[in-house]
Amino acid sequence: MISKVVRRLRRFQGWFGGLAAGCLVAGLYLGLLASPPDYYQGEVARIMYIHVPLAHTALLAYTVVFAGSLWYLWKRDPLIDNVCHAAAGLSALFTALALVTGMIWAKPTWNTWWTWDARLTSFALLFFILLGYLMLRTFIDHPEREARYAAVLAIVGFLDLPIIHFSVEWWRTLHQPQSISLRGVSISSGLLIPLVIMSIGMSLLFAYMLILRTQLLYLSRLLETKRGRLLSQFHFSKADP
Amino acid sequence: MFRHVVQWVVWKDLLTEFRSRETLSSMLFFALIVIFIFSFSFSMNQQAAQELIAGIIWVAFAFTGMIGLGKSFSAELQNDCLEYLQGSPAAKGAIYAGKVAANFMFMLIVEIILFPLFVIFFNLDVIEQISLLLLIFFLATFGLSAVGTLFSALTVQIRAREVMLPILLLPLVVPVMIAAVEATKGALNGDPLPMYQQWLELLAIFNVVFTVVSFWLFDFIIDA
Amino acid sequence: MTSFYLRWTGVLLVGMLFGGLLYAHYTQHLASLTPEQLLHQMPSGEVRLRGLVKSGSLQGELEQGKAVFELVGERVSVTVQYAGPPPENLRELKTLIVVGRWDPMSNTFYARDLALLPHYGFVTSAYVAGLVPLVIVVFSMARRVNALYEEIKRSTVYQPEATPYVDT
Amino acid sequence: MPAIRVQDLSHSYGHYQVLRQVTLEISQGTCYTLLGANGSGKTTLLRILATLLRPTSGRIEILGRDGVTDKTLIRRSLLFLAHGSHLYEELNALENLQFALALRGLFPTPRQLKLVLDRVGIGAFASMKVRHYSAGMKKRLSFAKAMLAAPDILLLDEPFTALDHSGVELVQDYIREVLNRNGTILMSTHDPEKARVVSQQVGLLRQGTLHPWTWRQKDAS
Repeated sequence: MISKVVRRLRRFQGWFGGLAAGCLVAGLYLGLLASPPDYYQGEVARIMYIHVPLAHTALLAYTVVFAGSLWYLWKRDPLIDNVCHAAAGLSALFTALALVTGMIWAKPTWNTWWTWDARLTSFALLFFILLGYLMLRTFIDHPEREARYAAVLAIVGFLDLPIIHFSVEWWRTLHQPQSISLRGVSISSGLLIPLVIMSIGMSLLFAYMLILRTQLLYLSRLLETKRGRLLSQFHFSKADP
Repeated sequence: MFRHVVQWVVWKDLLTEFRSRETLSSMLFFALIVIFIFSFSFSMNQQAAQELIAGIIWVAFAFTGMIGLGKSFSAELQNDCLEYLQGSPAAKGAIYAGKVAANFMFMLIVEIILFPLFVIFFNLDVIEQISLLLLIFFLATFGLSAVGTLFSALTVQIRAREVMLPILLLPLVVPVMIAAVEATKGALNGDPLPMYQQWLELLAIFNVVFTVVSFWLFDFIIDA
Repeated sequence: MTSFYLRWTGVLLVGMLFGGLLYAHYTQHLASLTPEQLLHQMPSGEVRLRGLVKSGSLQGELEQGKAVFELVGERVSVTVQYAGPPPENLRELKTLIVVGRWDPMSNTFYARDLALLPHYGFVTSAYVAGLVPLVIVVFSMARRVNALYEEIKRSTVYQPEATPYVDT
Repeated sequence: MPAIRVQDLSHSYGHYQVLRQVTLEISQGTCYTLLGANGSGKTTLLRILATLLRPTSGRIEILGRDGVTDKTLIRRSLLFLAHGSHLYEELNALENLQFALALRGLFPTPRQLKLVLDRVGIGAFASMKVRHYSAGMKKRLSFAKAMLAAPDILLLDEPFTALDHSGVELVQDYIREVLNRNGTILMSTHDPEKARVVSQQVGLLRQGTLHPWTWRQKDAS
């Protein structure tokens, strides 16, 4: 009844969860306690260890949506569609968290909550695209069509992202004199190691969440199908003369 | 075969529009109202107009474009004509090309009628730059209609389609809007071309990428 | 479901342990005093003192790492004599933290190091805003998936009708 | 080779299973009638055969071609007259025919168009906008399209509704003509009496499954 792939996912999901938790705890320890404060920004640069991995993971998640959408249009496997749907929801979550932590970081360093920086703006647009994607899925009644349309939207949106980024960057250099220094943190190895570990941990956490959410969507569809069969049986026996 | 289908789709859309005048009249009327609302809400002097006018022009054009795009495929729903388009042996890419051409024409016609009104209402000086402005309009409108036609087909068979078309389309055409506004601003200010040439290049790149992608993806929207 | 809640209690415990560790680290190494607290408490050991560099008070050779300035709190100010690595962030009207000892005899704070304002509020809120929603989402998803497996097991599996519908 | 072959076809709209393991074979030159209550899946079956829907499982073959991979080839030799008339309201009868046939790669002469419109009895309204047509006239115009397209396979969804007595006879005549030139027809109807005159086989869809049927059984019940 439950497909073999999903059963295998369930068997191995614990590994991803455990590894993710281990990496995150190690990364947090290194980032918050063991690493030196940044030379220019001081302690506040430690926000980097949470903000940058969240942003990386949001993009990784959207890449999964893109690849999955291509795969879906090729093979039309409903399970792949569930993976895309799950990854899109998670990508929206990670994008929102990256935006929030970015804003919290911007306030003490640039003394403003928001600036029309190319990266910030393209992330906000990515968030809108993902919200549109999730909204689109709730507005279609036919699951096959829902999957197809969502895949098309995801592909167009993914290909649009670099163009959006460049256009906003050009626009910003035109309109914003460099009053706000966007100079990043000088990356030394002491800062790099916790950052890499946190990024790996966050990606593993995403993998774990993706497995969970795919199962969630798959199982609720399965359950709905089962109930629907019972329902249609009932309906037909009533309708027959 | 491909060329014939494109021609017939364009012919059909233009003839329908010529008989009913539904799309063009609603687009024009809406755009006029937008111009008036803008001039009331900004009560502009000459200098402020210089800064804002390009943005106002493109906001007006984009929103009128949404109306035209929304009508493009909802007209096919009557009598299930969309089903016939899907079931016909014609290449879906040809239907897409025909629809893009028709939408492009509608939007460009509206823009060409509206632009003189902008010139009059906001005292613009455009005589020397007119050919460049036309080129900008041409490129940006093509970008809007290439992606817009795909999304018109995508939203036509879902619930709340009037809302979903702008919600899905506007974030994706941000590059077109930025480039069109900046280039128009440059042209209206009489800047030399190299100062805003990059925006024209951006528009060209966008158009090429998304015409190809939409042409390919249209199959998956219209066909099961 | 019991093992599921046990596991999550474990995760919660580890999280609380880690939070406690961080809090201890903060109070031990990174908490700072204001000039008012310094004058009130008169601590004998090494402390961190936080205040604003008073305008027009900064003197000394910064390249050699020697400087004298006044650090202002809300009401009182403290004279700071700095000797340490050449400071780059030492400017007038900047809020800073100085690390060193208070000498009650000369009414001077002998600083050996400088630190930037830590903004712990921002760091903490960024980590809370980033991690707490993730944990909540993972928890609720895991619980829902488990519930779904239970429900699937319980609900009767549909079988096609054993005898096809026979019309009479 | 059968003209239409359907094997273990199932289809569900989300959790609602409409067709269950339908198996069907229709040989060339015959007419098959589908009976069934409202919502029994007749239209879904027709739409799948017209390559408008992807089956959830199972396979269809039309003139030996796979219904999922060879869609374009199938569409060239198949015409589906659906419940919706597929007509543009702002165009007149001639323009509608020209457009519909152009999409199939056919370009009939004005003379051919005139002849066909006369045959279906709406020649006098040829240059009137379809907006002003009645339902029966639209149905006749659809059959004019079928006559010009001359497909090998014709799928008809409720062909007799909205037609008057002469219209029904016209459709029956046309069906015989298609069968005579070795064409194949699959139609769904609520009106067995009108279909019985022309069709050789009949099936009943019930609970999404197809049950064999004969006209005599129908009489008995």
